Amino acid sequence: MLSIGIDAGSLTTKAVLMEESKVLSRALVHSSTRNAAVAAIDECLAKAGLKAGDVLAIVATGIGRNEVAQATGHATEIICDARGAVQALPDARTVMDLGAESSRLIRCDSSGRVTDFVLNDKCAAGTGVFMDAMSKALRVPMPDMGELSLKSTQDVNITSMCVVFAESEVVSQIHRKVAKEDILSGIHKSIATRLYGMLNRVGNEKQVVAVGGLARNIGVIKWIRELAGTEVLVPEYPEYAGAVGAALIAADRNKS
Amino acid sequence: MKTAGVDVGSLAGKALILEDGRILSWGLVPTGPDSAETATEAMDAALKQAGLTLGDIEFIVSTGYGRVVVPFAHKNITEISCHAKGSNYFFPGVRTILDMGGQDCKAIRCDGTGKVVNFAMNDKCAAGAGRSMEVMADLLQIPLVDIGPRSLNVEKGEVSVSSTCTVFAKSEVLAHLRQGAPTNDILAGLCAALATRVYGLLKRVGIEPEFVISGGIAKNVGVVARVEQKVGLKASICFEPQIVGALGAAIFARETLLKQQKKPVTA
Amino acid sequence: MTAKELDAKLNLQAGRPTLKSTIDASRARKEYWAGVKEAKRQGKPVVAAFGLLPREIWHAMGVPVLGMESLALQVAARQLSGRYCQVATEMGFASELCALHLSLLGIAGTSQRDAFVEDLLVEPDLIVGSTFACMSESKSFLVWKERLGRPCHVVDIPINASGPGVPGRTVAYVAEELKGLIAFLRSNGFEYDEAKLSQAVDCSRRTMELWTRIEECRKAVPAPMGAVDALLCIGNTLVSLLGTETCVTLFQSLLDEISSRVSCRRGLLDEERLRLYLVGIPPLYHLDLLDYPAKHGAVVVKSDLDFFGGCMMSPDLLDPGRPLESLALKQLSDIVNPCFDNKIENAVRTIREYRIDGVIGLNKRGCRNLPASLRLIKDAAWKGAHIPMAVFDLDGIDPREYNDALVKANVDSFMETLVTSRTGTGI
Amino acid sequence: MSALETLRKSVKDPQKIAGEAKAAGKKVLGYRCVFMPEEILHAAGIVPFPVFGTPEAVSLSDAYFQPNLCEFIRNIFDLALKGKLDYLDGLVLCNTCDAVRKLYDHWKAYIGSPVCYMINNPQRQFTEAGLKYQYQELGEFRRAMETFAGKPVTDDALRDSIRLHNQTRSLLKQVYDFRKPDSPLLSGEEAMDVVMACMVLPKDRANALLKQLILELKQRANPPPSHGPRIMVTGSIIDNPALIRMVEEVGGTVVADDLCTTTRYFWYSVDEGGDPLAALARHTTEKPVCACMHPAEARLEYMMDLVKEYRVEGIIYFNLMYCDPFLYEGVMFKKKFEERGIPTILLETEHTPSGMGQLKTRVQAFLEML
Repeated sequence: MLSIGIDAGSLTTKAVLMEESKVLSRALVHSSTRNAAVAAIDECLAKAGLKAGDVLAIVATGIGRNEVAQATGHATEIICDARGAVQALPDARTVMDLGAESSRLIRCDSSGRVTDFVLNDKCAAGTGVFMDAMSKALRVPMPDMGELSLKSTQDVNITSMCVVFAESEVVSQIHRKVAKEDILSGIHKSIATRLYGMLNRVGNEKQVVAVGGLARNIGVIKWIRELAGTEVLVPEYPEYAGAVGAALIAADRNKS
Repeated sequence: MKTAGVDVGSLAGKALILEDGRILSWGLVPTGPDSAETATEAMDAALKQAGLTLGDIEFIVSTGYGRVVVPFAHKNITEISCHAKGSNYFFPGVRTILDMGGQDCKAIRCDGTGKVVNFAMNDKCAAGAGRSMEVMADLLQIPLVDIGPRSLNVEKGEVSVSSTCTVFAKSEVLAHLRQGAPTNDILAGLCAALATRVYGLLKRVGIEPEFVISGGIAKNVGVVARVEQKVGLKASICFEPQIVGALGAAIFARETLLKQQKKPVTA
Repeated sequence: MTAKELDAKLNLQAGRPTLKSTIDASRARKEYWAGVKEAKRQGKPVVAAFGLLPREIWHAMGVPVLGMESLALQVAARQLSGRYCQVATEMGFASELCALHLSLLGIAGTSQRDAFVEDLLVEPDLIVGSTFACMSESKSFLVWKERLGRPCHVVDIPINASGPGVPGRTVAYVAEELKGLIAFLRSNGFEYDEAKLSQAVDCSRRTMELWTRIEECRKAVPAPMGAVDALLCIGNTLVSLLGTETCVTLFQSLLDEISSRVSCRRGLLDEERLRLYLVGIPPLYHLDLLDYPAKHGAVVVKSDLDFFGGCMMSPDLLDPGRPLESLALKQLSDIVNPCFDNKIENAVRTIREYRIDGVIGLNKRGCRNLPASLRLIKDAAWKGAHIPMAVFDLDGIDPREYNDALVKANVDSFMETLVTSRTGTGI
Repeated sequence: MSALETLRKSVKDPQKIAGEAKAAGKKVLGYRCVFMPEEILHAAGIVPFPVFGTPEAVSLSDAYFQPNLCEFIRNIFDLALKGKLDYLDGLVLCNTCDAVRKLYDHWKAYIGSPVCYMINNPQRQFTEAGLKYQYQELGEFRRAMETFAGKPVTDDALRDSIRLHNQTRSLLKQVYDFRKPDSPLLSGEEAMDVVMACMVLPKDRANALLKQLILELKQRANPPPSHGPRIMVTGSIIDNPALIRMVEEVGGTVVADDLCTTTRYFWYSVDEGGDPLAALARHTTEKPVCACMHPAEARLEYMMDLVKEYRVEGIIYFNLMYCDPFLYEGVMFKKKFEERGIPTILLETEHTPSGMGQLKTRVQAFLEML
């Protein structure tokens, strides 16, 4: 049975094509692309050498899920993230979804069913957008930030959590000739501290798994590990967790 | 007597030279990674313009975000005092000033000599600062200068933007776009939201004529018109609103010098 | 039921009342406020009262009272709070203060009020404030006092740090404070007759009896009464009319109406999949949110705001023979009183008795009382009844930052998790 | 080491002082707020220890409190969760603001120490009914402490304790006199350190140091620099002198401070005659030092007394975010002070100050305005 999960996020749209629990193909396009969802689905199909008619069920998730015309069903990010995370790492009990514009902390059981969750959707502090702004302010590409921050030798405190103010705080650190890696370390620590608070709120139960685009950032993950005193695992394709969960839910629904 | 003021803001560095109370020249450079360097560049630009060297300037006051790191300044004074002073130079009748820069926004009340009697600034969160407009211009892919005029040309009706956080306002704007709202209407909503926040700040200090708007936002007619409407007063805007802080600093420099020389302070 | 039928049903409610008693209660509230206006016209002094003090005293002494919290809630329900909150911040008050109070400060601070507020509000002649039950209540009336320059009296209500067994000294102190209030009212021309106060307390006692029976009915499956009706009917009545025969009559008709629903097994939804309990102030300006979970076959069967300022307690604790002590005890037992033992017990009891499947907690930015206790409720709900609770940020009074789509998406998430945890599979 | 240095040093590590008492076999109770009658604990042989926050960012308590609660209280609860207050045998609180009430609930539910006590003091001061109620509440508290300490608290012991604490209060007042001259002999930052040290030190030790400090100040050769306007700092609790230091760095002369860690602690003394418990009850119900209390007029009068005594030229309110009582009071009192010719500025701060740059600009602009 073939199913597609599509995660229409605020910055990127992700699609996965699955056969039962096996991922056949993945695609990622910018959400600002025209018909991003269609583009992502088409890319997935093309990679697997299939056509639209072969797939019976498509579940859409993410902030733009209701605008995915091809979807046969919808599900919220919370349950998709949990499902996807457990699929990738079966021991996952606490899932941190580190998305572009929001962070979610989810607790789930062994089958990926959600038992509790905490959201941050009032302030962009601690989200991917925050990191993106910092990346621009420091002129360090997003993918390099985490690595570079690990080279820090000195603690710098970044206290502002408002994206705009943090930008100026970072600029003033640059002015004071503070090394970029130290500033980066400070940024990562401040984000991780905030996420750590949310982690405590859902219970910090093992195994903690981080998904979402920001989970690729080793700097953030390192600090969360350090603060929480616990291992934080990251699946191979963290940004696709929601889409994988959606595809699995699509298959479930089709069966029942 | 030649004095100078240097204003190192978050987006631009400004320097201005004053001779016996008359503006001689000014320099305006974008803020670089090093505040001290920015200050030097701005100062050099102003000096070059006037055909002078640093040695010709008798007293220099620094102001703005980077005021404490200006290496050649004799004294630092906050941008709040400097804006009041500078506005008073252009508009002697000014009593209320709205200064809106990249990251913060200030409402200032002053007396007839340009001395601050009350002020208020926006808080921890950047909602209501000029930077949010840049973010939106970027997002909508239109030049910053077009925001104002276009926001006054509403097509279907102003949309409402409820998020105060710049980042979330951005997603709200995207949602409006997806739903087919005309760009102008979104811009109108953004300008209106900004004007409301700014107005709140003005009310905190109390509004009295004459009313001056300075800083980058003074160039946005969409915000200016909406603030004017709420305040019920026409705003005076000087020909180069970005140099008001540096001008104020230069005037303070002059006053300090005169006081040291025990001469009467007259313009 | 198909989605279409569900939608049709939703449209029938969508934040609107479904009970005749609710309409009657709204009318009674309007009459009450019209009565205050009329009293003012006749030259009687009008009291602006803050702090949810015992209404029995007002009724017994014939005091026309503007209940300021009630005013703020009505303004919120008409989506008008935002502009007054804005005025309050222009007056210098921090925007993160309680929106209910900010809106009242804004109303005090501007002469440009909308027609609705103008119509409700009369210029008060006296101000009564109290320290009950939070710092905003304890401080904001002082601004009205400053603005109006009218005589003002403060009633101190201590916290109840002892749970159900309130110490006698604390009850005695509150009774003493209430005596002080009566003395203040007497010195301003109102007459006090203890027999009348006893009558008012007796009305409250009978109201509590009816209320206890109403609550029993509400536990039925399917739920005969949802959060919208409860809020508008029970809340509306208690907040201004507790202690009057009118209140008793309204509660009697409500009991009749919902018990007939229960006897013919009529509910808001024929097929209830989930029963929800709401803690916190729902968006008064968007009450349809309370009916939104119907999309998932869920009903909000119980909400804390039902008894806003009413107080739920056993009628046995009210003794008309000792009216002041009874009222003191009632005030100290009020769920709004910042002591948590009562609230936790109440939450766990509610979850069990109403067969709740999930709790939604709302975190109001400006509130330091309830939101700071949500974790205690969450833990109690889980430990005591194994029921999950989700917490969302939402200001029930100030609509300016309300994001309908986002809030509904959050509700969807929670409903999905409840459904999956129940069915054991995907959805 | 001079007395000033000794005092300032002891406040750097208050936990050490509590730890020493604990090691000496004493019971140590943490407490919050200047309404807590230390005398009762002292007379029972219990060490009263004021709990302060640390500049460390809050992490564990985020799990319990939403961020829209007083950061100071969140900070204290955070320390407790991290086990950093384990040297305490419990906590005593007074009925003041919402955040303190929540700390009580949460401490009881999650910390589980032998003592978690709330003194339900009235919030209307200067009333007969309130005084009577407070007397009863303190009587109950005294009994609870007797049980906890395992020894009676006699009236004589209470009287001795009142005398000892009164001495600290009057010595602190004498120290504060050195801030009255045109060029104060004690800076704001130093003054705060001194009072906080006296709060944590055993009172006999504090009194000895204060006597020595007074002698030192009389002949202080290098007084702190002062040329700017005379400032009074007020508002929510400040438990770290960084803010005061900042005001002084940008040129303000902090000559008075109405704070929980300074003047509010010692301004009013306790009657030494009659029923000692009645004297303590009167003391707490007749010191208008907190924005939580009524009537506001009494508090305004007390603040105006400070303004006059220390010849204050400008007032700075440092209000913690979400500190409702002071956020309301500040707006109302700003108007009152300005009507009386004292410019006042309201600033919102965080317990772990961030964006000090912005705050600095505001303070400096305020000083320029004066």
